[in-house]
Amino acid sequence: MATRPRYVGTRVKRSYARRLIQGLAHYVDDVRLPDTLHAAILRSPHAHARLGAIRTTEAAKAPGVVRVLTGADVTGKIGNVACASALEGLRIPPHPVLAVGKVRYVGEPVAVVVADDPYRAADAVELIDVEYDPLPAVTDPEAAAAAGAPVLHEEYGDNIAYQWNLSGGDIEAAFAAADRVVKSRLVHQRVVPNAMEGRGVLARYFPGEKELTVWTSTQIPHLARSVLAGMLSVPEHKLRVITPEVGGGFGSKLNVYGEEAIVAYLSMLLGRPVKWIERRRENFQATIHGRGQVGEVQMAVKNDGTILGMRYHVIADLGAYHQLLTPAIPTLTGLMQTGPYRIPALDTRVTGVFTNKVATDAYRGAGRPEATYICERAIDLIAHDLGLDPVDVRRRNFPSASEFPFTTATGLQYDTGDYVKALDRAVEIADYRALRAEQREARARGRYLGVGISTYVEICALGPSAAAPPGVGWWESATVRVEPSGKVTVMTGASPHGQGQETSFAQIAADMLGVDLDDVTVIHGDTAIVQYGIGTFGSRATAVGGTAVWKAIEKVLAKATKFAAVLMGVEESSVRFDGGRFTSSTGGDKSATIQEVAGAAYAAKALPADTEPGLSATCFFEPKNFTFPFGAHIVSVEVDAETGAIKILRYVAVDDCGKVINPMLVDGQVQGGIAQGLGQALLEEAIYDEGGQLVTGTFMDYAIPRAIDMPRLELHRTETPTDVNPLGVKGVGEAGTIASSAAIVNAVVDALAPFGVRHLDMPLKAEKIWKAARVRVAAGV
Amino acid sequence: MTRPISVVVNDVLYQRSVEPRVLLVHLLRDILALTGTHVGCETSLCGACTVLVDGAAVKSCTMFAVQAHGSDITTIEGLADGGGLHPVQQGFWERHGLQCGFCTPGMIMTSVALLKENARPSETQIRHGLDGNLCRCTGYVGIVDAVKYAAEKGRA
Amino acid sequence: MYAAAFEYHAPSTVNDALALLAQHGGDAKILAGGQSLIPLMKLRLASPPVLIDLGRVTELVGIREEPGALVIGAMTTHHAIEASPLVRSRLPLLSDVAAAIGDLQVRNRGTIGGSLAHADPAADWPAALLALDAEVTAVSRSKRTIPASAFFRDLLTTALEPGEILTSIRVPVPAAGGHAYAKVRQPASGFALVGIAVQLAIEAGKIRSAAVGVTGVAATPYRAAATERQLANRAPDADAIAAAAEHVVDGVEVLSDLRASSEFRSQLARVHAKRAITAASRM
Amino acid sequence: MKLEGTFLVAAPRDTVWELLTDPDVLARTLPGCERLSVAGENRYEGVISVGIAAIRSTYTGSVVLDDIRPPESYSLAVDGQGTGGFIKGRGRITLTEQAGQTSMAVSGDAQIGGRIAGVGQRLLDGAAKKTLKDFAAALGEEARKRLEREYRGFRG
Repeated sequence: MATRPRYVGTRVKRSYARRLIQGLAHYVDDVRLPDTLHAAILRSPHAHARLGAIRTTEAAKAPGVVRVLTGADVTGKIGNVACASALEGLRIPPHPVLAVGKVRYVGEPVAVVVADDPYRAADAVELIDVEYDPLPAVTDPEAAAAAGAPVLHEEYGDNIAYQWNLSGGDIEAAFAAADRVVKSRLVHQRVVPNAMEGRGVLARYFPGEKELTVWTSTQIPHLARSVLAGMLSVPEHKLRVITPEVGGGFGSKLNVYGEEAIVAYLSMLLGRPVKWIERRRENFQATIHGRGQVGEVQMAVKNDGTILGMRYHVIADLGAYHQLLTPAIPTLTGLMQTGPYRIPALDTRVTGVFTNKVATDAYRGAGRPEATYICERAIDLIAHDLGLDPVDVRRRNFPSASEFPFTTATGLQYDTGDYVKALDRAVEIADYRALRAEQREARARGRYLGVGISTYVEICALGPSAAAPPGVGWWESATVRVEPSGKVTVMTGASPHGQGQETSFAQIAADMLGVDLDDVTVIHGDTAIVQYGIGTFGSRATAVGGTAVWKAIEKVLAKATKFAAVLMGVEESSVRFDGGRFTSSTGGDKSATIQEVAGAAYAAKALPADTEPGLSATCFFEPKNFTFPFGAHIVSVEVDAETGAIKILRYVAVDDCGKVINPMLVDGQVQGGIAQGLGQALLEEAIYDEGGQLVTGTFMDYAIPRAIDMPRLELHRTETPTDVNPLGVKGVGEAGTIASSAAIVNAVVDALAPFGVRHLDMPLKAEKIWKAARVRVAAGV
Repeated sequence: MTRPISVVVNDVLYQRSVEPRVLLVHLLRDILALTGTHVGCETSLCGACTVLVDGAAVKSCTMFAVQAHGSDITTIEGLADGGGLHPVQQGFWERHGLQCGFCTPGMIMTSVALLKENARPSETQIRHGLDGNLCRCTGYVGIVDAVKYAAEKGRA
Repeated sequence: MYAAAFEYHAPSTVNDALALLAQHGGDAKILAGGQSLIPLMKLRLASPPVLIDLGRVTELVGIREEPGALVIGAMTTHHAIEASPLVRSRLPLLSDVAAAIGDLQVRNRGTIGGSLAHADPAADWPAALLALDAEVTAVSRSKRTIPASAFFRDLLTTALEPGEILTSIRVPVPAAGGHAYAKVRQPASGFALVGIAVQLAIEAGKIRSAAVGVTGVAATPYRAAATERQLANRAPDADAIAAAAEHVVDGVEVLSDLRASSEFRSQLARVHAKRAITAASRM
Repeated sequence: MKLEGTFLVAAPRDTVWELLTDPDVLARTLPGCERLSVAGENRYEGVISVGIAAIRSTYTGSVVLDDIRPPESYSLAVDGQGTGGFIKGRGRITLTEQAGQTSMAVSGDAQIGGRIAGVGQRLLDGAAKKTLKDFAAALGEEARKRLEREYRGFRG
């Protein structure tokens, strides 16, 4: 990119968004194949029960029904649901796609009905008669970890799936040297990702070709293909996974679910296309949840607010079985435990426990919102307990910009950063001092304003393959093909589903190749077309996948330069490329456009030495480190002590995600991320009753933010490029979620300070606020 | 047992025979193959299925197809002529009013109805007007801006 | 998402509807706007074998003025009431309550009669209709009127007899004064956690009489009699209002659920009664 | 879900006790009871349709009485399975005399699983309360009828 980029760094609109706006896009349920059968799944109403007889005769006879299958029918035919995590001593219980012997959570699949119409499939499901012998259930993770709890997987004798410790520095010395130890118990409630499109699968088997095609709403088409090939014993090269439009994932589709295998199996068994579209209740009950940690944080501090050490002992609520990355998520919390601070000593202990609930797994942020929340609540508690300003405590413990790359006590190397700058910027924009003054005045008049800060660092651009689970790499791939006409096809192994990489990758390609944006098309999500790739998660698609595009184009240009030299009749070393045109430093006014060169490369009339015809290249980019975006969010709120209502007055975000390819897309990611973090802070909670029923199992009972719940957002950026990739891009998909919960909770707790409130657990529902304020009023505080 | 119905959808008359229990959204999607209208929940709260029935925004998942007999229905596919964009669609395009796009058709249809009732809505009115539509991607920033854009465009 | 099969009838007159109702007895369920019933059917919480759709009974739609009252047809949508200039001028409390129901799409389909007959304890209409001393007209072989105060019997239970159809609601135009509707929405469903409808008759700066209808708080909506008594013939000063509002849940078994304990519901009712009465008194 | 309630039945305690242990009476008074038969000592089996108005689920199951202390109290365990869910409950009914009438205290714990638990939360507690109230009212009505009969019988 010798000249000023035409597209990169600008707010280029998403060309393909048009089809979404016009209702012409195709999600899985919009893909129609003739003769399709529809599957419906019978799910356990019990949280824990032994399975007796399953009588399917009536259902099988019902109108339109083609087949009914139970766990016994598919044992040995469909492999267990995969868990990719491998922690030392990790217990991985068998996870059949349809329950065998026992059911362990409400919503666990027990049987599947296939009928010619979804209404009739739903009718027939009601006719299956299952004998359950209920067992005591355990839903509270602390209770599940205790001796004497009902055991989910009897073979283990208890519910402990694993214990994982991470330490750094001299923790005992740190606590011995402390002036004070600041502690709090912190609960990170379970939340439901709730992508607006639930899961969906359509499978079709081609008996002539012995090929199976699976359309599935996933974030990881290639990994899904590998896993499904194993589960179904279909050769990987005979299995094609297509992800059409995907209506949101947020981690919930970074997985391979039993239903994907069941539907694929049925299509082979029945020789007809089979479709299953998840209903919202199923999404609540049987698609992974996020978070679910109960722990205690302890900070060893000096009286000036300097942090000497940090302990975090946590019980992680894993659910009944592992999904793809279930056990790994809490370890990400551990890795990021020290946040953006210089904390020399650390002791993290994670106990992962089985509970009679659906699995937890990656939900936007995946372990890092927890880490940020713990750290940011702890910082505010330090400020509170020591009578310091929370801004000062943060500044005191930040590493300075000159200390990067900064090595944490957890052993990570933060690439680049300037945390002071981001916080200062936010403080300035929010006019922090004025907010504090306003707060004082308001309090004098009986109004309760609060200011909350969250300074975060996240681990993104997942990542070096050495850090990935066994058998999986974390590189990303791209193939860039300049067609004979000079039009450009980019195939990425990433699998964007709303983030907009079709646009940002096209921006990169158009600038590097000097072509119009409309001359670039980006293809993804079809394993028969696109080279193997990893997928979209962990804020990785642009930083890793975009870099793969960049590097593939470098290769293309190197080859094109050879063709250009031949075409212009000059030495290769004299060829320059700029703005879509090759020139020569020695060739006078000779030039060739990229289109002409592409034509020549395919015509192959005059081949450069040792050069094959054609103009395309593939890159598998393996990053040497993660990236570490950071930022500072400041929120001001007003709390109505009479009703517990919270009003967000201002929301200022300063994020630093390195170089920005498309500011519009980056803003969109931050906005959506903040909304999800706000949801967790104020509204959302997967509540199970004692018997294990999910009682917030629809949008009637589980609130996700509506338009009216969202404040206007004031978004700003600092830009500290990473040196991990040539784009300087760090990643931004999860930043908003990671930062916002803590900022909002800090603000509300701050507002309630006059009532002596020190901490409240999320979600900050009105009743909780009112009670916290009232209790102190009644006590005469 | 099925029942004959006739509906005009996007200016085309359709005569079909449907089971009374078939929801309007399933008529549109599964029988008439207009899949732009989506289903996002089961409790009539997400609004992804919003269409215009005789000009009024309704959740097509909360209406049986038989109830729509004789009605004039507009779905996202019929909002604009030819390949063009309706001003509200234009707003979603210009203001990054969508990410995954799943809620988008419903959002657009509700917004169209909203602006028909109130051509100059305040931001709060827009946000309240979208009470019946859920989005998980955008934080509603681009959506609210898109409706404002369309309102301004409509005024110009 | 998929309702169980049912037999469907779409009569075009009340008489035809009544005949169908008589014919099918307990198997039949009336379908009005469907905004409560259809979700229940989709979840298969309700599976009525026969549906009688009143959507084509045009005589049940519309708002007309009688001396001293408006008469609203049972199949009139919430939105039609919200948008009616006649309602706005005569019964502005109804306009405000209509606007607070559900969301735009629900208001476009949902009907006042359907809502009343369903008798959801958190529905908005009952608060206003109680406060305005409305009367419900029901027909079977004969026609009768039921005062709103006698209409709501229990959770999802009304005074309607099997075989009766609710045809209209007569709402008297109140004396000059002020009105307000205060609602705390349950953040997920949008239903009223607490809804307080206030209609004050104000004369010479004094509250002559007050009517306070409460929804969401108990299994049935009710009039806050103690609060009303305390407000009658009082100047609407802050202390008097606050003192009266304290009694808004007197004698009521306050609901307690996942969303709000009875304690918190009571608190919300008191605070919002105070705020609504204050707002109404300042009009 | 906790079930608590105290109801006054206008009949002497012995009468109420008789009613409460008579399967025919229970079949008539238990709201929604469609069938109840004796299946053993202190064990009944039956079909009950639980719900209010159109919202109903039908369960097949059993009721077992134990810790019976005539005419004061007994415990009961209810177990039922229906389409899409189950109910399971334990409770104790305690009768105390109160000036010739009987105070019936019900205290128990019920678990509802499956469809209703997942989607009917908003109305569940209220529905349980109403069911209990309706049961007490029906029992009172039975008591009234029995007393009336006895009175007439007494008069000869």
